[in-house]
Amino acid sequence: MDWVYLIEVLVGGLMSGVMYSLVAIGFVLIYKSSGIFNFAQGTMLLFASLTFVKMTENGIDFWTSLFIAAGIMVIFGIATERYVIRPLANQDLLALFMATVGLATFQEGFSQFVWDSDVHGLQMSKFLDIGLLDPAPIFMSDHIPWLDILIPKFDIFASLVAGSLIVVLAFFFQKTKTGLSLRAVSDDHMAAMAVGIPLQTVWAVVWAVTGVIALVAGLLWAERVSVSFTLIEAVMKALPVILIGGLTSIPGAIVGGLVIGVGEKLGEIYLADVFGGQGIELWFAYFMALIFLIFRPQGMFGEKLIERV
Amino acid sequence: MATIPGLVLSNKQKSPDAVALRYKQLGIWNTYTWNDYYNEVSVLVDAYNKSLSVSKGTVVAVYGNNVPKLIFSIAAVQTLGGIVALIHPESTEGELKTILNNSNAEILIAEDQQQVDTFLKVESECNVKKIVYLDGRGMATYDNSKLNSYDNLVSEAKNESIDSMISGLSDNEVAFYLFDEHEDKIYKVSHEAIIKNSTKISELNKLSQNDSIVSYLPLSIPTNLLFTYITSLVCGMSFNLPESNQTIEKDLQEIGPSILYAPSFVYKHIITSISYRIESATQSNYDRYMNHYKKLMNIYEKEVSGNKSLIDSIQKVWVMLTTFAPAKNVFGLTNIKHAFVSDGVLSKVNFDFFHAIGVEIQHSFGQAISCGCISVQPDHSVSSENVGAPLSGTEIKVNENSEVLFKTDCLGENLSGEANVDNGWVNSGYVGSMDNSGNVIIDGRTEDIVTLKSGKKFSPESIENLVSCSPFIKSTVIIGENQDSNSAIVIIDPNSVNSWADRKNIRYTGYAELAAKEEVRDLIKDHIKCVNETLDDHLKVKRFVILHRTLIMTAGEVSKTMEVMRKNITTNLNDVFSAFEKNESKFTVNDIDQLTYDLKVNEI
Amino acid sequence: MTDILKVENVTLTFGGVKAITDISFNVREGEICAVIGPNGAGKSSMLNVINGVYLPQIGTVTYDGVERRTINPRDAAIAGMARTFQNIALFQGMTVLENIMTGRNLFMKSSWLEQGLNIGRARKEEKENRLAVEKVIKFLQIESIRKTPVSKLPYGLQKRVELGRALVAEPKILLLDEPMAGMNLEEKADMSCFILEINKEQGITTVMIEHDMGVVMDISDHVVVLDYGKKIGDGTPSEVMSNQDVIDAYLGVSH
Amino acid sequence: MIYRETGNFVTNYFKDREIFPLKFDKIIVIIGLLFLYLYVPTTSEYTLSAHVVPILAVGLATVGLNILTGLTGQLSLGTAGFMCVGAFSTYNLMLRIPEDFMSLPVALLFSGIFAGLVGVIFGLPAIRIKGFYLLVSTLAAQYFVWWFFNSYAWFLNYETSGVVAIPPKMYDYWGLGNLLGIDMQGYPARYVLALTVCLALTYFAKNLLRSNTGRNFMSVRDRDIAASVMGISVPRTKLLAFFVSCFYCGVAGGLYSFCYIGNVDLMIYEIDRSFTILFMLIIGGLGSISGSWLGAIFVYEFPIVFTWVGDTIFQGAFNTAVVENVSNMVYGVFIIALLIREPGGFAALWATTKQKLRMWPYPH
Repeated sequence: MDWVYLIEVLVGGLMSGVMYSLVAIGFVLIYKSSGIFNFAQGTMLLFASLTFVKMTENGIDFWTSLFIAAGIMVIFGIATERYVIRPLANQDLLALFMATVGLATFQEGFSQFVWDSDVHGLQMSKFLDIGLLDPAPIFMSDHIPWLDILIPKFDIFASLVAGSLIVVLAFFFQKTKTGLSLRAVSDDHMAAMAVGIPLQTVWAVVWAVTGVIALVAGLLWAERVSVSFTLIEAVMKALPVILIGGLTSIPGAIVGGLVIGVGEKLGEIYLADVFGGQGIELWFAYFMALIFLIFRPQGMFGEKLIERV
Repeated sequence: MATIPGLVLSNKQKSPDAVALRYKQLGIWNTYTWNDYYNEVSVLVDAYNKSLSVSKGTVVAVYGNNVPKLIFSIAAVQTLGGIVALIHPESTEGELKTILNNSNAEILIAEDQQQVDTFLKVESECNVKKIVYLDGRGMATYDNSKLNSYDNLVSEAKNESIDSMISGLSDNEVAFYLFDEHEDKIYKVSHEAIIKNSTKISELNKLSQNDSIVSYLPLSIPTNLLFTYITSLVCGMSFNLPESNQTIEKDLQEIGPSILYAPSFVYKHIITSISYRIESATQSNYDRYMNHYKKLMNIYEKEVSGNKSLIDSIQKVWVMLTTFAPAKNVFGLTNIKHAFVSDGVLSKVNFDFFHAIGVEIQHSFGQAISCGCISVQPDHSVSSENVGAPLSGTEIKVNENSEVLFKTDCLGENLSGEANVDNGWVNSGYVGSMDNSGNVIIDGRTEDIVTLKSGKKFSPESIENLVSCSPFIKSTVIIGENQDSNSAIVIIDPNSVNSWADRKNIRYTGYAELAAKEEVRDLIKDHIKCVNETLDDHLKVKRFVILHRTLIMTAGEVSKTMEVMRKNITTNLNDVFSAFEKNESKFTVNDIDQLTYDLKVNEI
Repeated sequence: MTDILKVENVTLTFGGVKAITDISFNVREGEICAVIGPNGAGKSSMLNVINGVYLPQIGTVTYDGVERRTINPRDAAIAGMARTFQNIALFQGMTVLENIMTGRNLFMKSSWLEQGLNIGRARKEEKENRLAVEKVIKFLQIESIRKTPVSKLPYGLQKRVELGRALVAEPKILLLDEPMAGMNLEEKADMSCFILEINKEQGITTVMIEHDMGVVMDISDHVVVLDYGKKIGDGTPSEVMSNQDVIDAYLGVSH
Repeated sequence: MIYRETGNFVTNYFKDREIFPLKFDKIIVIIGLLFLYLYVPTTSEYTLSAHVVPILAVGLATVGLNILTGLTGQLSLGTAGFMCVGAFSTYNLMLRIPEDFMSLPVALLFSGIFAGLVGVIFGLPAIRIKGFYLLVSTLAAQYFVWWFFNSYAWFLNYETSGVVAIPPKMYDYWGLGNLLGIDMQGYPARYVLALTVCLALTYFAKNLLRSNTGRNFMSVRDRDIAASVMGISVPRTKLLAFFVSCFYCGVAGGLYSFCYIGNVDLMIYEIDRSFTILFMLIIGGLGSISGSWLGAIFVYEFPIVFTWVGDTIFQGAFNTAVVENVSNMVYGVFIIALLIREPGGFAALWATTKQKLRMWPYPH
């Protein structure tokens, strides 16, 4: 067996896992704080990156565009909480899920209606002058001397962004007052309300933060696959990730992303022949998640439910 | 002439497969044809004969709500020549004892545990030898040798022809013992008398086998017995029994009867029900409804005075189609051809309303002694005041004391033998008058007449009726005996006032608190002011109290037909009466539930 | 009378927390057995162990002569156990009639194909079981709400419907988890009557968790007292009331 | 207002269970059936092919999804996958089994059963996995099925273009074409077949809903622990729901390919279609069979009506992208607004209106 090739594949898998994790984190944040399974995560990616791209295409510089796009996502997040989530506060979780499906549909139509339905390329190297983002075609793998393997530079950049995002989030939740309230809310809604934590404010913050995460994730995904309708499929890819991870856990989202990323790559290499066809990555992640869940229905880090009767 | 079992037989022979009885039970309408009816009765005849030795002259008390078993029992007992004493299921122990002892009943047919329990409390003071219960629920542990289960009796009995027994009955034998709670007396009524009376009514109104009637009050109410049970037998029409007291409204709608009979309080209840439903409608709907209501009443007035124009007719069709035909549907009144009212009259507003929407209200007047009816209004009557003209074979006159006297060929007889019959003329116990077209107007009971300090006399019932016509008021008691002016005890209707209060955003926790609300007081005050405008000066109501509770039937404060029983109220609410006498503005009531309540006297 | 239910040395833990510790008691056929105790005493858990919702770590439950450590709730139902829940577990999307009809599901033998085509056996069964359901509706005096969605009913009536759903299954033993919780006096009186009638007239053994001591003393034949997951009393109502441990537990003597 | 319930009483339990208890309803149903069978086939080919037949096909799939999601509470995003199984099964049954033994209606029935069995396989995890976690199973079904038919060209009779047209002879079943002298490939004939299948299966679903099976489904949805305590086998109920639901989707897939587009094309069974059908379900109302049809009509017709408005009023101002985006926005707004105002969807709106009419002029 070619060990170098295997390691390359593994590292490649880890890198795409990071990408999945980025989407998954947004999911988990919202699920943890309000129990809502936010199906609109993918369209938020689309909306955020499309907004950004259209602004840069119109000559606005990178940082201003980023800032405005982030602002729009915050406003959008708050509006979502106010006009969609709050009126549905007492409905069951299925209804809330359906509402986010509606939100996703709306957002999909809205972002393409306001901007356009074209496919946009995004090359951050045009704006950012970082060593990791050479103007050279970034998918050309670079040689990492001490390991003697090839890793795309962009993947390293993406991992760094994801890593710093997680650090920022961790800081936010551990140290800030809002973060602490959010943790309280996710533990027990009723108790949090009883001690005077404004539930609705916390939710608004969560939706706003999720919007910003969606922007970051959207840009990184867009860099890889272009800004278009296909970004929505990112959410489909993220589903098995968060389900393996266990819906309520951010570490779970990250580990889940890595597991799926690596597993997919390995599956493509070693199992494709068994199935006599290419493209098994289309469904392989779901089967992995499925088999995993059969043994551990609450996911890797999810909380085991003891149903009180 | 026929007997009651005879009517069952002749209906069976005429149309064995026509529907005799429908009873909603276990969610569906169980149907008995006349053939089934006859068979049920014949099995029972065997059962009652063998197990209870019912024979000619045996008095059997029937104590319960209308259920088929009870209905069949009546005919079965009478087939054997027995006499049926009807007792209201809500009767108190005292009343039960009086009826059982005075009628000398040997056998008691009780509906269920509630009736059996009431009876067992007075068992030692009565001569009842056997009890049959129709529904054994909750009595598995009862150990009393007198108790028999209906089902057991029937299971041992045979279905044999009873034709010869029926034809052997004589129609002038006593069929029922009827209790008059106002007079506290029992009357004997023969088969002939009550059937003849019913025939008069059905001939007058052309009732036929195709009609149907829903009976939801106990048959112990004499007018109810006559109008529903006897009339359905006489005409061979279907007699429908609802599932339970809570489902009456729905069941009425399902059957959609063509004949409605009820004491006046039921109609009042329908009005109230309409009112509180519409109170909770949206504002626009409410306004539209009220607008249509006004239009309808306007057109009706023109209709009565005979100058209805074509536009009015078109407008009426529109108003009916969009509002009141559906409203009739909601209350199951769509198919009603005749709506008989007994035990009181409807106020003009309500009377006119029913007529305007096409529900032909027909007032009637009758008591136990007169087999339930001496006069009834014809179809399309327009006056809400009278109770109609005397039936054929009946004469009515008013004596110098304004008391109504009547003479009828369908007369009951006082069980104790006391006669208040003078030369064929019977004292009705009511005061009233005759109008120009020979219709009887009833003012109230003789003993209720109030004499003010000024010496003026009047019957309080007419004023009570006026005051109670508001949907917010359930009943009223007028007090004036030996005082300067009239005062009223007002009992608000919890349903309609509740939804009115909800509409006005008034917060309250219970009936007593609601009754004490300023807003409610103002609502009632405004209404009484309106009523006062139509009254002569000396009759005007000057003061009123809103009572903290409704009147209680089991405490004898209202009759079984919801009429005010003045005597008992005077005892139970003595504090209210003395407060009026002493001219207090605030006072405390020591009520029969051993609690005290603070009430306010309101001046108008 | 024989023991229809024997609970022997049952211990139940949730992730290290002991909900029930070594509890044993017997329920005789035909009696009303009340399980009482302060909040958190493990009463509901006890009921859940009996009909298999929770699986105890140690101990056995002998029901109807069969001894086993665990049972599947469905098998318990087939064996004639029916129950109600502390926090009403009605099917909120259905009407009263439909809810009670689900209690008859074990009597429905027709296949889903027959039911979908609405032919033969399916139609007949639907009719026969409806009759059984209607009898229960009549018994519980809820005729006027039979077609109302249960979610629109007040609490007390929901409890009644839930009792109906359990009762219509024609159980041998009825497990009632706080049947009178949150009811007013009148509703409690009605409910007590229903339970007594079910027990005395239909002969159904009843195990009931209840807080209202008045009710317990009035209607039960046998009382088991739990406190902190342990049994502290077992006997007739009067015996239990004179038991010092029980008095302490109820008056809140610190442990 | 028009409802007259007075005098409508039931004397046995069969009558109490009727789908249309009121005489008024029965008349409407008969008129409706006459309209559907006698008038609609005579309308233009365009009406049938662009409006009626596709609505029948997707509506049936919505009913199928409703059985699984609305009645049993098992969320599914695999609807298009199960439709795909149905479409390919129908085609292959017709292609590979001699004409004498196979006809289109029979093939539809069997492809429904195939789809149902595939559904059961992907439903198996539901025994252990609950709630949103189950999404992964239905997504696996969706992607796997699509990939499967894409990878094995045998199923498309080795047609390299990925689309295979349906030969006309496949439409001629039971010699009806000759017997009645009509073109069985024509839209009127296709429509009558689709209509009959849909009416029969809708009736079947309605029966299930008001029988023990339907109550079992709903009890699992509402409170699965209580259901098992009542003696209901929760795993069996869930699998049955998967089977029945996927049966409907399979038949719907067959109808979509055979009666509507006239070819078998993998591209129309992508995940978007699963979502479209989910929109139909939510907008129509979960748990209501008639709601599913209302939802299907609305979601299917909206873009068409919108385009028409654009063409006639704004001189063709809306291109397809605008129509699609606006449609999506409208669906989204409808879904959210309905969930907030009337979670039961169109079906609940209709039921409320009906109740209002029954109680008119009173509010309750």
